[in-house]
Amino acid sequence: MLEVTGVTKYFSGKTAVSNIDLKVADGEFLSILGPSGCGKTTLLRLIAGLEHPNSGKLHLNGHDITHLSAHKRNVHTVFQRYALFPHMTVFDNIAFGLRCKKMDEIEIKKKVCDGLELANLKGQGHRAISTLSGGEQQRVALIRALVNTPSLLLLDEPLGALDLKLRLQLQHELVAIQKRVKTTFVFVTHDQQEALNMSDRVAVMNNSVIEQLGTPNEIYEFPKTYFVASFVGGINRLDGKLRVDDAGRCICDVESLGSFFMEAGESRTNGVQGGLCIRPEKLTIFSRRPSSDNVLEGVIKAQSYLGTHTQFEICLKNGKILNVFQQNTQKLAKKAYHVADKIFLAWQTNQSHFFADSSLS
Amino acid sequence: MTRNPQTFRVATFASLAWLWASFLVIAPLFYVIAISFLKRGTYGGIEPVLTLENYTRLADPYLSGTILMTLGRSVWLAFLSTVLCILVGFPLALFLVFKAGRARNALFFLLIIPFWTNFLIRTYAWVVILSDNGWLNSVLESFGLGPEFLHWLFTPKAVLIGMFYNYLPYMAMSLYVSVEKLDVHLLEAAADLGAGPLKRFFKVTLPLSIPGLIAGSIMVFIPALGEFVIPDILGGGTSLFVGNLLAQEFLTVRNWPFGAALSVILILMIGLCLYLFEKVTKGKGEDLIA
Amino acid sequence: MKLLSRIGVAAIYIFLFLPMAVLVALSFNSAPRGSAWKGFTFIWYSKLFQNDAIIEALSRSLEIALQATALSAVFGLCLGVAVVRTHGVQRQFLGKLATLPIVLPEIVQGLSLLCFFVWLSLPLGETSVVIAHTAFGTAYVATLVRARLVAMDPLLEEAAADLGAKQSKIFFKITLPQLWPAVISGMLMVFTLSFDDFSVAFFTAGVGATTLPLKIYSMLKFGVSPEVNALSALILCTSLLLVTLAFWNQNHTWRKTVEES
Amino acid sequence: MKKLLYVLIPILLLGLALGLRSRKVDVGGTQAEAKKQVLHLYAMSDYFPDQVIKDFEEKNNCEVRYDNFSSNEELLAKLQAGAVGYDVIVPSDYMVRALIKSNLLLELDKTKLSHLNNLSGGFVTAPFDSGNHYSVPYTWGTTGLAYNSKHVTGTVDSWNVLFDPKYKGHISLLDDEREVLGAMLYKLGFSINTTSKDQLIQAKKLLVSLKPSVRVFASDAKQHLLSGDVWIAHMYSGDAHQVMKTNPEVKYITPKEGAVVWIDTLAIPKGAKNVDLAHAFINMILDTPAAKEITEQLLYSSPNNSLEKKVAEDLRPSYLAKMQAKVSHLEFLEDLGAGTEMWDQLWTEAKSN
Repeated sequence: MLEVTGVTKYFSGKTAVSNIDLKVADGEFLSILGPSGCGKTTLLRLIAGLEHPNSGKLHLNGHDITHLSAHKRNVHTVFQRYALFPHMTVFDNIAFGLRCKKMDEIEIKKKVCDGLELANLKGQGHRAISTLSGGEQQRVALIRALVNTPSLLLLDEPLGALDLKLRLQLQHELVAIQKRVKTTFVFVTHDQQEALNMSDRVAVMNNSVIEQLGTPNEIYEFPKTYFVASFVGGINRLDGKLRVDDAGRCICDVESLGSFFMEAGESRTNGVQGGLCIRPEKLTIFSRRPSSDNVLEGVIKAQSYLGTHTQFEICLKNGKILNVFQQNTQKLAKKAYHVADKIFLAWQTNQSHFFADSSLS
Repeated sequence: MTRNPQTFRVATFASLAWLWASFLVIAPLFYVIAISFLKRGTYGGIEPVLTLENYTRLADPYLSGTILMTLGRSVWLAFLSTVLCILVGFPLALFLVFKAGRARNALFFLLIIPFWTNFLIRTYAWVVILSDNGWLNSVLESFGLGPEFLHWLFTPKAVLIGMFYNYLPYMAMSLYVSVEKLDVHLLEAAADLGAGPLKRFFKVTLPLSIPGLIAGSIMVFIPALGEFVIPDILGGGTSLFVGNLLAQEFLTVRNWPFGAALSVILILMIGLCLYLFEKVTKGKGEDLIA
Repeated sequence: MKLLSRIGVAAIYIFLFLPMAVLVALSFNSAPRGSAWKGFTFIWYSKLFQNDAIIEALSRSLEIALQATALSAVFGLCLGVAVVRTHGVQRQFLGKLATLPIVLPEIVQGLSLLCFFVWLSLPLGETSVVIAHTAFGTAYVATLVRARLVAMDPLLEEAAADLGAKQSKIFFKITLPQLWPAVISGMLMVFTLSFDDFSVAFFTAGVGATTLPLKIYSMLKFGVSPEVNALSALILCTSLLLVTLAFWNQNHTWRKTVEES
Repeated sequence: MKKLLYVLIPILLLGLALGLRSRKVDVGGTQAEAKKQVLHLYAMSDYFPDQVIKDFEEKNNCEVRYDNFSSNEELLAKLQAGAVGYDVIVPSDYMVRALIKSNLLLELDKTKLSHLNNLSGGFVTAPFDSGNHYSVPYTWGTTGLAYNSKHVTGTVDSWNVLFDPKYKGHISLLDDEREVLGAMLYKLGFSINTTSKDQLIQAKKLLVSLKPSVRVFASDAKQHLLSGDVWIAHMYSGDAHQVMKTNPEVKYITPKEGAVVWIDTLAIPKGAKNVDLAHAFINMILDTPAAKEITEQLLYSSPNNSLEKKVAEDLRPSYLAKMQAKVSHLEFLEDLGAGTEMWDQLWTEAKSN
């Protein structure tokens, strides 16, 4: 089990990672998701021992590893561009870590062969690194780290350099391998799909802090901050003011659009400025005003038919544009709506979120 | 010609290139090879008589001792200089790339500055430093290192110092360029996989710096093999190297055919070195060049 | 460990600059011979400017270096282009020949050219030195031109041809401007090499071709006058100034681009 | 800024070149009046006082270009290699013979040498060029040993001192095959002009045995003697006198077994561009004022009779006869003809050993 407590790291005055607390359970697949420059790679390097924190502690399986240098930790990394040694063969690359441990050469051979088999590269140990395709390099890098049976495997955007199709395929392979070897994976990425698809839990980082840590569902459906809501998946936002009515229900007053009910969020103070946020697929389009608590009136500005769903841009009365996805559940030969049609949008109260402005930045 | 102006234009360049190559590279070398098979005249000069004498002289048991010794001495000196340059130049290059930080560019420029003063003058400065009553001995004496004189000037030590001094920047720069290209992630990956600092150097940094090491070695070893000014000024002419021997054969003794034979042998030795170096880089470089 | 490596590097730099420090110090030493300090003086500098032999040798060196540089630029440009643009055996041969003068020791070049000049009965003099310097200078310029040409986008020339430019126009308007920086830095290199060359000139120099290095060599052999120290101190200062200027210039533009991005 | 540099540098270089061009003087002297004639002089370094050259330049409205060689053999090599265009060269006696045999010297036009009669009789009839058809003696001297009496004690009068282990590592020998092997031959009691292979091999062996003691082979050991690296130097008399002037502790002797006596001469090589000017130069040096200046500056003995009363005794031409009376074997080096090759070979062997 990895425990990160209060870790802070700054480079020449700039904070890269600020007071991070994180626990990763054994066998877990944890993703660290965030935009570039949020500090996720630094956090990874701190765990790997390639950097050392300015303050805070790191514990691995109960041992303090804060000041242990990289080559003495039982933590291995798959690097962003793989960092395969160009002057060695596939076999030598994979055997590198084992040889550093001065393992018996026969055992090394066995382990490397097992690893190659795991990565669908059976019998290709003699190949030179430069002859490998991107996907193969990625798998070699993974195996090179895995054969050392690390307590923790770190992956620094290992799929970033690959094209989309290969990426999807390798996502599955990676998860499959992880399930087989049962090693703890910490996976850094800026791609939300990847994070949601593969992880047991996701930590969303922004501005050197973890904004939210939870299962993919939690992250998507119950974002704690506006950043998380907007970074993971699309979001529509209406600026307004919070009001709590006599019945204790939360209401957001949006200027010139009306008032809307919403889930009781964290802030329940009257008069707080903030944003009412609804995901595009949670909105439903009606041609006539529905009998719902939350209804908006608008005009279709643009629509694109994408097969599984249709994407709409709806212009509201105050000029604000909302994105709406409608599942194409019915079999229609022509479009259900047209540009410039006047329509109504409705959603269920528990589908919306309110984030106070103070928590925005 | 109008049909293919491209080839016509290249032909113009090529003809000038061949003019240079044939007159200033090929012809002189072939001429030297040719006269190495001729006889010398009484007052120098060449007599057009074909002979192998100049080469058999090298195998002459009476003479070969001295000539071969000179060749051996030159190779040994060039080798020592190269090794010394590597031993000092490599850590220096590593320091410049990984440790120097902001001073990196400035320090690199400082490496080049010695090249801008005259080579002979730089070498002469060592005469002043290494002289019996020179700076080095006064420093050593002030440290209480023996009242008896330590000889530096006109000894093989002085020649080695001069060679090392003169060729170190070449080696350091060549290694610097190579080390600078090294992907830091590879070192991190090695550390991550459990390699300590020494292992990282020998398994990753060193093998990946081999192109620079070879280039640097060529830049040091080959000129050092033919060097004759440094041994002349700092060695005092008491132990001769191939370069001095060549200068002597051509400008004092005027036995051009024999000098030519010697230089043919020198060229062959250099060719052999280049071949070996190329083989080493090829072996290592196959997977470096995608 | 960090301190130790710093001390080591400092020691290397002291080693590299010690001879130069010695020369500068000696150029202000009033003792005419030997290394003992006998008091401060400027006399060697004023004597230097009155020493016709040294000034003469200096101007001879500059003259030879300039001529060799100009010739090397022309031949080097042609050779560089030829090496890249020819094909097959010719390309291979030219490529190998172009590196030969760089790898061969100077002494071998010097003596082979000496023999060759004698064979051609070319009188030894300034011309022979210029030709000899062109022999290696061409190779240096060609190496740089070749690298530049290989790195050049081939589409540029094709685009020009597509727009209807004639071959000669393409070369002078498109290719040459791209190669110009390589030619210039090659010329600077040749100038420095020629100006500093002793070995090749030692063999090929003749009547009235006493270059500065040759002069300095005979002075080294026959007793150095401190004027040489003054001269080297001046050369050192000039080069320090130039290098610092170049360094500052590069750093300055570098900082600017960083700030802009 | 960088672009500016690319433009500036060629302009600067061009300017420099043009500036130098305007300085440059035409070699042939045929084109314009403004262009000065040039006298190309080829001699050992520092062998002509600046003042003498300046006077000559002023008097004849010409420019003297002074190139250096470091041994007679180098002079021969360069002339053979086609260094055509020198007007005056300064070969030593035996080299004059070799140059004449190699057909490299121009016969002197004595009508242009009005001061020729200044030469002392013994120098006119010197065997290497009796009657001065090709050469005019410039200086003369001996080759002996200069030693620093601070370090070298006891009587020094023989080549034996070189073999004294006390002075190991403090000996310099000339970088000249004739002189060094000659010294060895003297030590062995042979003639310095021998072509006997056996004797030469003995001399070579002796030299090889001496080599560990030798610190440096130098054509000019003045600086090494003064710096203290060398205590005993195999040296030309004039150089020794120059050192003695700076450091009175230095003494000079001609060893009793014998020593080389030599005459350096002025000659005009074939292919000289300015034969008239060359004659004028030689004639001026034969004249008393220049000869006096040269002798006093260089401290080499003069062959010029007109200085007989004007310079120190050992610099006078008559001193040669006195020396020859004093030292048993004071010999001139002679051209060895075909024997040269063996000398060359043994010298090469000895030095590369």
